[in-house]
Parts: sequence; C-alpha cells; structure tokens
Amino acid sequence: MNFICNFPFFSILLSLFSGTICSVLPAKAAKVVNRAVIIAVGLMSAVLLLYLLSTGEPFIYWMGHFPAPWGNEIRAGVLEAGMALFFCMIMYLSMAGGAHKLPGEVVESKHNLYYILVNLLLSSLLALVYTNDMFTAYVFVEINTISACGLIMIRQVGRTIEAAVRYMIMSLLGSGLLLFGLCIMYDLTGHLLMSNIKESVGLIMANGEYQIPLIVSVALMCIGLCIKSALFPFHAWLPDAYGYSTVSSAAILSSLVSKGYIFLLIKIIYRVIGFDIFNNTRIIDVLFVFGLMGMIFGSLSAIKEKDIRRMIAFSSVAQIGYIYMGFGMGTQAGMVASVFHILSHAATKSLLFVAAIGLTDVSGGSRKFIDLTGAAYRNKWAGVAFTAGSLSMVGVPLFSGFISKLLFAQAAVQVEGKMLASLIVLGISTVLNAIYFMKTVLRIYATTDEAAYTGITFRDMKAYAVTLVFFILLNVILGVSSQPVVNMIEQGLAMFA
Amino acid sequence: MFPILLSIFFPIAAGVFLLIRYRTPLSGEKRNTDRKALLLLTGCFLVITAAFAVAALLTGTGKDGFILFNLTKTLPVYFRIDSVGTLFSLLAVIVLPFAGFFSFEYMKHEERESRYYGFYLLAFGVLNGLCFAGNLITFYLFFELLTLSSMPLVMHSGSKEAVMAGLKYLFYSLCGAYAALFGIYFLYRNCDSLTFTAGGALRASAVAEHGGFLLVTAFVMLLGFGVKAGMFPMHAWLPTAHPVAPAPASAVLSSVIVKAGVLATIRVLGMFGTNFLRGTWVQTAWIILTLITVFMGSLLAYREPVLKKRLAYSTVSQLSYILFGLAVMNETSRTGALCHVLAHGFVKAALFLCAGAIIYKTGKTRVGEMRGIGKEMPLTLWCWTIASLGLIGIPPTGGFVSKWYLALGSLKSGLPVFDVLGPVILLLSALLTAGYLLPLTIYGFFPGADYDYGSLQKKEPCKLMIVPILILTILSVLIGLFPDIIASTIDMAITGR
Amino acid sequence: MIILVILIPFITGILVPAIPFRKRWQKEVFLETTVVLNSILVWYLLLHHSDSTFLLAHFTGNLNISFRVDGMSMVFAGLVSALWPFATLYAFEYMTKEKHENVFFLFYTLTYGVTLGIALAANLLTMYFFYELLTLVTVPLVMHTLTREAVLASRKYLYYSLGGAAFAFLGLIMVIVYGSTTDFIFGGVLDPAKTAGKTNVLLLIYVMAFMGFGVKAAVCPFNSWLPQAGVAPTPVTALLHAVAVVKSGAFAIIRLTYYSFGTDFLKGTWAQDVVMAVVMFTIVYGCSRAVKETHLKRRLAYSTISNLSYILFGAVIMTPLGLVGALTHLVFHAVMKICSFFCAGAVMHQTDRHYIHELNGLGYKMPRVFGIFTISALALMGVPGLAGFISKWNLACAAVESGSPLAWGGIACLLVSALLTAIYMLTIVVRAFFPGKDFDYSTVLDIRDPNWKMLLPLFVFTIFIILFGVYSQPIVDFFMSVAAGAV
Amino acid sequence: MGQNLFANYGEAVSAILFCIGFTNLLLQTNLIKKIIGLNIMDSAIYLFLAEKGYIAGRVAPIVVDNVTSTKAYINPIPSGLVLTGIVVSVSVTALMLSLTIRLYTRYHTLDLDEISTQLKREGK
Repeated sequence: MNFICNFPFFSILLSLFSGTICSVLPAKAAKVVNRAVIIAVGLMSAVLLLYLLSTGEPFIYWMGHFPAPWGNEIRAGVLEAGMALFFCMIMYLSMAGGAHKLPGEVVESKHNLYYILVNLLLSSLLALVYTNDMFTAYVFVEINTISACGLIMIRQVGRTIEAAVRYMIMSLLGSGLLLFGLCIMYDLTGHLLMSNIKESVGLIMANGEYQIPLIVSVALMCIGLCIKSALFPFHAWLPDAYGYSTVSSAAILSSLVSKGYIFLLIKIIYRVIGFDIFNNTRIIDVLFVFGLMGMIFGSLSAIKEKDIRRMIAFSSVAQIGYIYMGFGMGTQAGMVASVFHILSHAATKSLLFVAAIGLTDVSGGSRKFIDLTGAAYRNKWAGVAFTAGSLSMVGVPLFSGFISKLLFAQAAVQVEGKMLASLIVLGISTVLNAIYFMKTVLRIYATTDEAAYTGITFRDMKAYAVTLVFFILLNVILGVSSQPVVNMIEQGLAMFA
Repeated sequence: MFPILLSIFFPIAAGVFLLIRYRTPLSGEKRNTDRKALLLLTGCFLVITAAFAVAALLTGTGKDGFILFNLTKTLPVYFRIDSVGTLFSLLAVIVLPFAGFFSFEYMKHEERESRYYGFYLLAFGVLNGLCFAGNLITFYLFFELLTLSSMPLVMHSGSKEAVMAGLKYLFYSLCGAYAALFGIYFLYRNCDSLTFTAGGALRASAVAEHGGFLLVTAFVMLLGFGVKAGMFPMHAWLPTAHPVAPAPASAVLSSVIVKAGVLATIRVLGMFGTNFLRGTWVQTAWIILTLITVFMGSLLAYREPVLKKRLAYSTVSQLSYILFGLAVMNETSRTGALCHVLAHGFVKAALFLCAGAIIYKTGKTRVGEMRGIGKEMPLTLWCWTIASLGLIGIPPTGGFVSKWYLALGSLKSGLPVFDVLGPVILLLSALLTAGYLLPLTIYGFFPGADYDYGSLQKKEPCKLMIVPILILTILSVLIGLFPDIIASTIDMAITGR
Repeated sequence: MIILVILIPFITGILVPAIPFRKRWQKEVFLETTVVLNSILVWYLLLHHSDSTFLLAHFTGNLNISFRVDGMSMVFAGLVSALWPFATLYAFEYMTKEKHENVFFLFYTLTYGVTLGIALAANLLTMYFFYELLTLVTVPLVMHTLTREAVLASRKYLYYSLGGAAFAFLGLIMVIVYGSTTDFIFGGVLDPAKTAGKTNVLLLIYVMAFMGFGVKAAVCPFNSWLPQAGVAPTPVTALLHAVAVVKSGAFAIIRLTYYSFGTDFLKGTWAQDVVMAVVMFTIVYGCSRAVKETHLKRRLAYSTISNLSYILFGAVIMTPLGLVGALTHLVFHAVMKICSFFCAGAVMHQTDRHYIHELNGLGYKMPRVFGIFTISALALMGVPGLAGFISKWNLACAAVESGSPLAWGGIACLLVSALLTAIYMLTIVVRAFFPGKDFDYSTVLDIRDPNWKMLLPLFVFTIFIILFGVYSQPIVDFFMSVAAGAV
Repeated sequence: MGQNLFANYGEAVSAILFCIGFTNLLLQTNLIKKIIGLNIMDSAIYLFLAEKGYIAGRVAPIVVDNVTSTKAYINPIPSGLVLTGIVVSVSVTALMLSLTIRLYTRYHTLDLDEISTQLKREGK
C-alpha cells in the first residue's frame, strides 16, 4: 500500500492531536499551530487528490488492519479528497479573514480554546468526509456539533448562548433521529460498514422483505441530517447562530459545517442505500418540495431582514434549498449540480460573511442597513468583495454561482415531472436573490456623510484584503474554469458506486 | 415636371426662408422690423407660386406623371396632374393669393406676422403637392403636412383658446389621417400599386378573398378622411378652430383646406372603385352620415350667434353636400359635388373675408351686434349678400347649379329611400341656410326704426381687403353664369383624364 | 480583431480615472479619439467581416464565449458604434455640471464595450453573459447623482434586469438542452428529434424568456424601471435608455426568436399570440402613460417603452418582413429617440427646467434645439418623409402580409399609438412656440442655445432622420438580406 | 402486525420512549426538561441496541471454558455501540447543562422563550 494512502488517517489524527496540544499552548502559538495544521491537511489532501486522479481508483484504509466486516475503515476517493482540500482552503481563508476581529470578539484568555474548537471541527469534518463506517460517522457528527456549538458561544453574549442552545437542541434532535435510523439499519442488515450495508440493502430490496423498516430508517437518517443542515422548515436556529457568532465562526459554520452533513447525506445515499434505490423512494420528492420551499421562503425572510449578517444567514437557507432540490431531482446531473453548489456556496457565503464584517466595522459596528450607507467607500476592498459575492449569489456569469445555476437548470430539464417547477422556482429565487443582495450592494455604494466615519486603507488591513482577494479568485476560478471541477465531481460520484 | 415641382417646393422654401429670416430675434440680436419688405416678399412669393401652379396646369407636362424619388423601392413619390387635381388646384390658386392679400391688412396689428406668412406659404406649397399627387402615398404625405402647416395658422393669435383649438384641429386631423393610413396599409397589400387609376385598383383575387374586410377598410378610410371634411361624428374641430383663427386663415381653411378631405375621399373612391362600393352597407352608412351632417350643420349654424362660428357650422353642412354627392356614386351627383367644391370654395372664402372685414373694422363678433352694419360698410355687406345667395342656391349663382345636379343625381340613383330623402334634406338645409345667412343682410341694411343713425361712421375697409372680397364674390356668381365651362372640366374629370 | 473592439473601450474606461489628466480638454480628446477610433474599427470589421468564429474562452461542456459577425450583429454594432462618438461628445458638455466625472466616463466607456459584446456575440451564452454585464456596468451610471431618487431608481433597475435575466436564463437552458448548438443560426437551432412531445413546455419557456429579455426592452408589466431610470444624466438616458440598453433587450429577443428557437417552431402557436398581445398592449400603454406624464424625460421614456414594443411587434410577427420592420425601427427609432433625448438634455442643461409646463416660450430662445426637437417629434409620429414613417410602414406592411387578425389589430395599435405620440410630442412643441398671449418673456431672457458640442450631434442626427426618411432603400435592402438569412 | 409488535415488545417500547424523549426535547420550554428529554431519547436508543444485541439463552461474549463457538455468545458490537453512545450523550448533556447554567446566571430563568423575549428587549 502506498504511503499516500495513510494521508486521510494522518490528517484526521493530526487535527485531533493538534487540538489537544492547543489547550496547553498560549494563544499566539495555538494560532500558528492551527494555521499550520490546516495548511498541512490541505497539502495532504491535495497530494491525495492528485494521487487518486492518477490511479483513478478509490482505496479503502483499514484502521488497525482488521478486514471488513469487523474493522473500522476509511475510504478515500476523488470526491472525498477534493472536499477535504476545499474545506481546508475555505477554513484557512475564513480564519484569516476573521483573525483581526478575534480580539474584540473573544475574551483574551479563551483564544486558545477557540483554536482547539476549530481544530476539533476540522478533524470531525475530515472524519465525516473520509469515514466508511456509519457509527463512526455518528460519533463525529456529535463531535462536530459540540465543536460548532462551542464556536458559536465562544463569543460570550446573551444572543450567542441562546443561539448555541437552540442550535444544540436542533442538532440533538437531528442526531437522535440519525442514530435511531442508523440502529434500525444496523438491525436490518447487521453491518455498520457502508459497503457491507449496501450489499444487504440490495438483498433486502430484491427479496421484498423488511422494505418498510428500511425506508423508515432511511427517512429517519435523512430527516436527521436535514435538520442538522438547516433545510427549510428546520432553519429556525440558523440566523441567530450565524448572525451573532464571531466572523470566522459564521463563515465556517455556514460554509462548512452544514456542508459536512450534506456530504454525509450524499455518502449515505450513494454508499449505503444505493442511488437507484434511494431514487425509487418517495423521499426524494419530499426533499425536492422542501428544497423548493426553502429557496423561496429563505429568500423572502432575507428580504425582510434589516441586519446584514442575518440577511446573509437567511440566504444560506435558500442556498441549502438549492442543494436539496438537486437531490430531489434524482438524477446524476442533479447530484453533480448539488455537489458543485456545495463548493460554490461555501466559497461565496464565507466571502460574504468576511466581507460583511469589513463593512460593519467601518460603520460604527452597526449591522443595520441604514448605517451601512456608503460603507463601500470607507472600506473599498470589503465593498468590492461583497459585490463580487453578491453577484455570484445572484448568478451572474463569470462567478461560481452562475455555473451552479446553469448545472441545476440543465439537470432540471432532464427530469420530466419536476422540470417546470424547478425552473420557475429557480427563476423566482434568482429574482429574490437579486432583490436583497443588490439592495445591499446599492446601499453600501450610496453616498453618505463621509466625515462621520473614518475610512480604512489597504495598509490597515493587509491580511484581510489579501484574504478577500483569494476568496474572490476562488469564486472566479470556480466560475470560469468549472469544467475540471465538474469532471472531478462526476468522477468522484462514479467512484462512490 | 419643373412647374409642378416649383409650385410645390418654391413656396415651401420661401416659407422656410421667411420663418428663418424674420424669426423672433434672440436676446442680443437686433430686431428685424421691416414690415414692408416682408409683405412685399410674401406678395411676390404668393404670385410666383400661383404662376407656377397655373403654368403646371396649362403646360400639361404633368399629365404623364413622374417619380420624384423612391422612399423605398415600392413607395415612389409620384406626381401627376389629372382633372380632379386640376379642379382643386384651380380653387387653391385663386383663393390663396387673394386671402393672402387680404391678410396684409388684416394682420397688421398681430405679432409675429412672419410666422403667419411663412406657414401660409408652406400650406400653399403643400396644397399644390396634394392636388398634384399621383399616388396614395404621396397624397398621404402632403395630407399630413397640410395638417401640420395649417395648425400654426389656427393657433396664430397665441391665446389659450387658439392654442387649444389648434391642438384639437391637429388631433382630430391626425386621428383621421391615421385611420386612413390603416386603410392604406391594406390597400398596399391588395392593389398592384398605389397609383391613382380610374375605376379602382383592387386586385380581383383580393376582392374575392377578403372583400368583407376590404369594405371595412374602405369605410374606415372614408371616415378617416371625412374628419378633415368635417363629417359627423368628427366635425367638432371645425367650429372650435374657425372662430379663433385669423379671418383669412379661416377663409383658406374653410374654403380650401377642408376640401383636402373631399379630394381624399375622391381618391379613396378611385382606389376602391365605385363598382366595388355601390350598393354595399358602406354606401348606405356613408349617405346616412352625410345627410345627418348636412341637416345638423345647418341647424347648429342657425342657432349660433357668433358670426364666424356660424360660418364654420355652415361649412360643416356644405361639405357634406359634396360628400353626399360623392356617396350617391353616379355621374350626375358627382358633377354636382365637384361643382359645389368650386362654388362653396369661392363663396365661403368670400363670406369669411367679409366677416373678417367686419370684425377687423368694428370688433363685433356676434350677429346680434351687427345691426346697421350695411350702412357703415355697404360694399362688404353687398358682397356678403350676393355670396349668401350663392350658398343658399338661388339662380344664377354657382350654388344653384351644383345643388341642381346633386338633387338630380340623387333622384336618378335609384337608391332605396335616399333617392328622395336626400333632396328633401338638401332643400330643408337650404332653407336653414337662408335662415342663418340672410339675417345679417336684413339687420345690416334695415336696422329698424330705433337705430341711431347719428353714430354712423364710414367703415368701409381699405382696398387691400375689399378687392379680394369683390373678386371672390364675382367669381362665385360667374361660375353660376357659365356653368358649361365648369361642367365640361368636370365631365373630363369623371371620364378619367 | 473582434475582441479588440470590445477590449479597447474597457481599457480606455479604466484608464480614464487612472491617468492624471492635467486639463479637462486632454481627457476629452483622449476619450473622443479612442471612441472614434474604436467606432472606425468596428465599421471596418463589419465591412470586411469573415464568417469565422472567434473563440475566446471555453466554459463547461459545449458552452463557450465566442464572437462572430453576422447580419444582426452588423445592424446593432453598426448602430451603436455610429451613435457612441456623438453621444460622448455631447456628454463632455453635459457633464460639466455634474460631479464624479471620471467614474461616469469609466462606466460610460465600459458600456460601449459591453454593448458591442452583445452585438458581436456568436452564441446565446456569450450574449447572456454580456447582457448581465451590461446591467452591472450601467447601474453606476443610473446611480450617478447618488440622490435618494437615483438610488431607488437604480435599485429598481437592478431588480428588474437581473430578475428578467433569470427568466431569460431559462430560455438559454432550453436551447442548450434541446438545441443542436447554442450558436446563432438563422432559422433556429432546436433539434426536432429532441423537442418532440415537449412543444408546450418549450413554448412556455419561450414566453418566459421573452418576458425576461423583455424587461430590458420594457415590455409591460416590466416597464416601470425605465421612466425612473431617467434620473441618470441625460447622455445616459439618451444613449442607454433609448438605445444601447433597451435595444439590447429587443436585440436579444430577436436573437432568441429568429436565431435560437426559430420562427418555424414558434409561428402560429399560442406563444406567438401571447407575446404579440403583450406587445400590442405595451404599445398603447406606453403612449398613454406618456401623455399623462408631466416630466420631460420621463415622458420620453414612456415613449421609448411604446416604441420598443413596435420593434418587438415586428419581431413577433415572425416573418422575414416582420424582421425587416423590426430592424428598421430598431435603427431609426434609435436615431429619432436619441435626438429627442439630447434636445431634452440640452434644455435641462441650459435652463434647469425639467417639467413640461416649464417649457413655455422656450422655442424662441432656443430655436435650434426646439426646431430639431420638432423634427424628431414629427419623425416619431410617423410623418411621411421622415424616418419614422418608413419603419412604421414596414412594420404595418409586415403585419398585413402575415394575414393574422391579431397582427391586424396590431396595426390599429400602431396607429392609436401614433396619434398619442402626436399628442404627447406636439403639445411640447406647441408649448415652446405658443406660450400664450400673456406670457412673460422676461422669465426666459437669458436662455440660449447650447454650444457646438451639444448641437453637432443634434444636427447630425437630424440629417439622418431626414435622410432615412427620404432615401432608405439601401439600408432597407440590407435589412431584407439580413431577414432572409443571407448575411 | 400486532403479533410482531408483541414479539418485539422491547423495540416497540424503545420506539415509544424515543418519541417521548424527542417531543420533550423539541417542545418543552424549560431547559432542564429539555435535557431530560434528550436523555430519555438517547436511552431509548441504547435500549433498542441492547434489545437487538441480546439473544436469549446466550452469555456475554467473554471466553470462559474455552468455548469459542460463536453460537454461545451474544453479539458484542451493539454493547460496544451502547457504550460509545453513552459517552457521547454524557458529553453532550454536560455541554447542554453548562450552557443552561450560563443562561440561568444571565437571565435568571430556565424558560427558553422567556430568555428569547428578554433578548429581544435587549435589542441586540
């Protein structure tokens, strides 16, 4: 076995371990360790990705060298490696973008705790991405929840604690359902490894026995993950959680945490249940409908919002709706579009959160639209970045959002019964997106009495500006040369089977 | 060819020249107040134009027609002199210069005289163009231009009523023109060319295919052009426009310009061909409308106290005599109609000029105030009386001849109901005509016993005013004395060339 | 070469704020020269075009950004490049009274490039791309004054345009999926084998895409952004909201109808009836609103709404003749409307008067401007001998020719609209020249015609109005060959 | 159906318990009661697992008397899962309780809705 095959395991372990280390390090050092770990993991994932692309075969890594069905396994394919790499990039950029705000948001003594949580989050995300074992997945889902909760409440204000509690409650409901579904699945198949379960599921479907319990279990898992990833009716916790936590937390939470769950769901669909079997259930129709509703209602809530951070948070609800709509189409193309949208939304939403903080900073810390008037003149970089992010969200060509919209629409056309509904909702949702994002963009470029605030120049925020530039670049790259990425996603999905 | 072009474009150029040369000075410019030069120029231009027009008629160069240029490949601007055109042109050539000379005195106290004369010349040129137009497009072109160039004449005084009346005139005329244009579009499709041809230009196949729709088209066109000729229900602009316009402008408007509507109607009949329309609902409807107008116009005139407005209503009524003659669609009635064009043209011009002279000298506008006017301005009132007799139709004036033919034609036509009803209404209307025209004569010459002769003043207008009136009055009698010449011209008109 | 004409304005635009011009005239000369050069380049390109496609970038799948010169592009690119230098010249003078000149000229020049991009796009995706871009680069222009009004207007403009593009996007998807290619090919690219049984869905999407692109062409009920956008400086309103932007909408619809979906597929279907009814309604609606409007520029904007639907009316007749009518009006209306807008702008610049009732008696103080305004008004009404008559004639003849009773109703709409046009345009003229007897001329004492920078474009446009009116044969012939798919 | 339910009464009971816990966690406004609901829910799942893992008549999977036949022992994995699950739920419970304490010290109430209204009043 090639040495590179150890990388997934290494990266999980490294981030877990560094988390432990950070607890005894001073804040500065913890920060360095954190950054280094993210970069290291990112590099490893990149190497792994190249390796996988060259071999074209996924591999399975036996934890402790017990063979299936007894041992615990890690599995790496193109999609996993790509996701890991992408998560690292976004995480690094989000951390870098929010770094200058940290002292103001978190008590000095808790800085190293913050980095522990981030490291923990990274490790759980990686585990979610790589694991081939359902129960391991469950455990890391919980770890993920705990660390995310910590990230929310690390900023000690009433709102964040309340948000953390709400987030916690919803997450626990979700993970409870997931666990229950998982147990039923275990009961039915007798396995915990994904590949083994899939075989048994195939047999069950072929035999015709125990189909209803199987569907129930699948449904429970799906609902559990939907709750955790804030699909439309379960999104109540989201605006507060994203809206009041620290910048980096908000960026990471919105772009990574929920995406981790969604990725797990994809894995369950492909690796556990089987794509075709899943598509034959009614579940996809339910997902489809809720996805569409999420697209509309999320945007409507965002339009009503008067607080820029909460507005962006509500926009996430809409965007997650897009992803579930892709699932709901029940075709390969729809899935590809969804996966692409995971990437594009992650890149865009974290950009928006980071840019928004730059704007609110120069507006006396207020997040109300009315105070943001003319903010883009005071912080030009943030203004441009926010505009770019908004355009991407609206789906203007050149930015990643356009490609995902294009993929969604193309996928929709191929589905007979759902074509019109999805196309029309896609159109309406774009209009709604345009309304609230462009409202903000125009607001920050509208004139104001500039004497009231002091502007910020490039020299004051080099790191921040560079981060923004990278974010924008990421967006544009996804938007312009999307073909390799799409190819990779297709290849990765093919490897799942 | 050249006399035609000159008769059209020379006055237009001259008009534009006057407008620019004698325009209202800008701030800082010296005001050009040389009134004599302006009058002299205008006079010369009028005479020259008339000369060109007469030359065009006499030399007969235009008989074969020529294309000036093509708007597009299928839309030539085409001129040709035919006998109907000759007739109308004759009227214009006689009335316009005399009314122009009359204005020299009448306009003495008005502001911006140059504008009046400029547009007057423009209208002259356009009228010539209208008479010499050889196809429907060229005709339409000049028809529109006529409206536009005569509108400033109506508005000239610049008072609020005048402006509103001018706009009313404009919008009514345009409304009619556009209705006609609607028909032209369809004629263009269903004819081989838009050139005027005797006996109809419709393709036989088109008639067979959608004859019903073509009838609608014909009716719309007749109504549309009827607006200019003051046909009910679109007559309302006439009584509004005439009282506010300067008297010579009213004279021209009433005697010549409204005849453009008649000419247009003749052209439309020519395009469709009387055979196509005879006996259809279009004819019936048209006759009903004309008869209503004839009677209603007279009645309204009878009840109208303001002199010029009374004359305007009279015009409404008299023009529908002509239209009635055309609507009956046989040769006799047509002769009558064409005769009445000339008769009414001269008479109405004379009447308006008389009215103008009275107003100019005394400032009185209501008939009731003009008691004893015959003692002050005997020559004017004599002319009025003679012209009135012409309009009523007392032999040997022109009016008698035309009405005779009209009645005869109607009786010969064999139309159900209308063959008798028509002449009856014409007679009734003639009675009313006497009723509204002669009171001025009666009260003017016989003011009654209680009239204060002491305050009498000599108010006979100057030669510049009285001579045109005299000439026009004499002409109106002459055409009655020598109807043969007219009739032969008209016969020529009916037979074609 | 093709990419050059799009890039030059971009570079020029970016250079304007970047170069520290010492004097204003230097900037003017720089801008005018590049714009003129670019226009010359465009015309050279159009006259010496080859059929080759220039591929700029590859998107996903078979989608790419590429450019090509065909008949339609020649019409639109030729029009835009002919008008831009004059508009720029006019803008120099107009902008002396406004702030943030550099930003203005940056986006103004960028827009030139983007509009050319729309004109020269070789496929639907490229056009869509530049179409979106056009919205973005013109928003700053609308917002220019940064007043509350301007911000609201630009917000509305953005919502409408982006929203419209979202639905136009659906059309793009349909063409990608059901077409054999996304390139513009006269007669459409839909693959009959793929579309079998899906006709109604495709038609529905066509209607949506039509309305989507129609937003820019201000089709009712998506027209309200246009009059509001009139808060922008007049060169913008004139060039963009009478020509470049709104015509892009019309252009896009023509592309969609004739070059992507194909008239064979659409003609005689309910979709055609629906869009035609909408367009007919807009024709009358725009005019009626114009009559009611008392603000000069807004009135002209409503007039634009109506006139744009003339173009669309021609387009949705879906015969070659209809396309000829549409193209004629596309070009002629551009000249007429830009002329009348420039007149309005000149009045506003010289007198600061914005409402029609304030124009009393100005005709004698600004005879040149109002004379030209009168001519453009007459042309818009469709008086024979001026440009408007020819285009309306072509439209109406196409409608008659098509034989559909709905189209015949459309002729009636055209004529009603012509009458309304007369009402709203000529009342202005009458006000200017007939202010009423008791008018106090001392209130307009110091007003005079603007200087040559403003007048020159006006005169040139007037000459074109008359020229097109009396001698339009070559250009109409050219449109004929475009409409026959020959160029 | 009814028979199956009766035969698998353990599972049925655990499902009912799960629902009780779930609704408590979702609908209770009192934070402590929510946490109790959470624990009921988790315990129900452990009960389910234990019920599944136990085979009547067998013994714990610890090798005594060198009996290596798998027939003699129950499946050890569910038990392992239960243990893991308990660890997870304990840590989660701990976190929730700590959050509850923080909220209580700030707002002197355990009612989540009450806390929300107070937060709104704060306006931040």
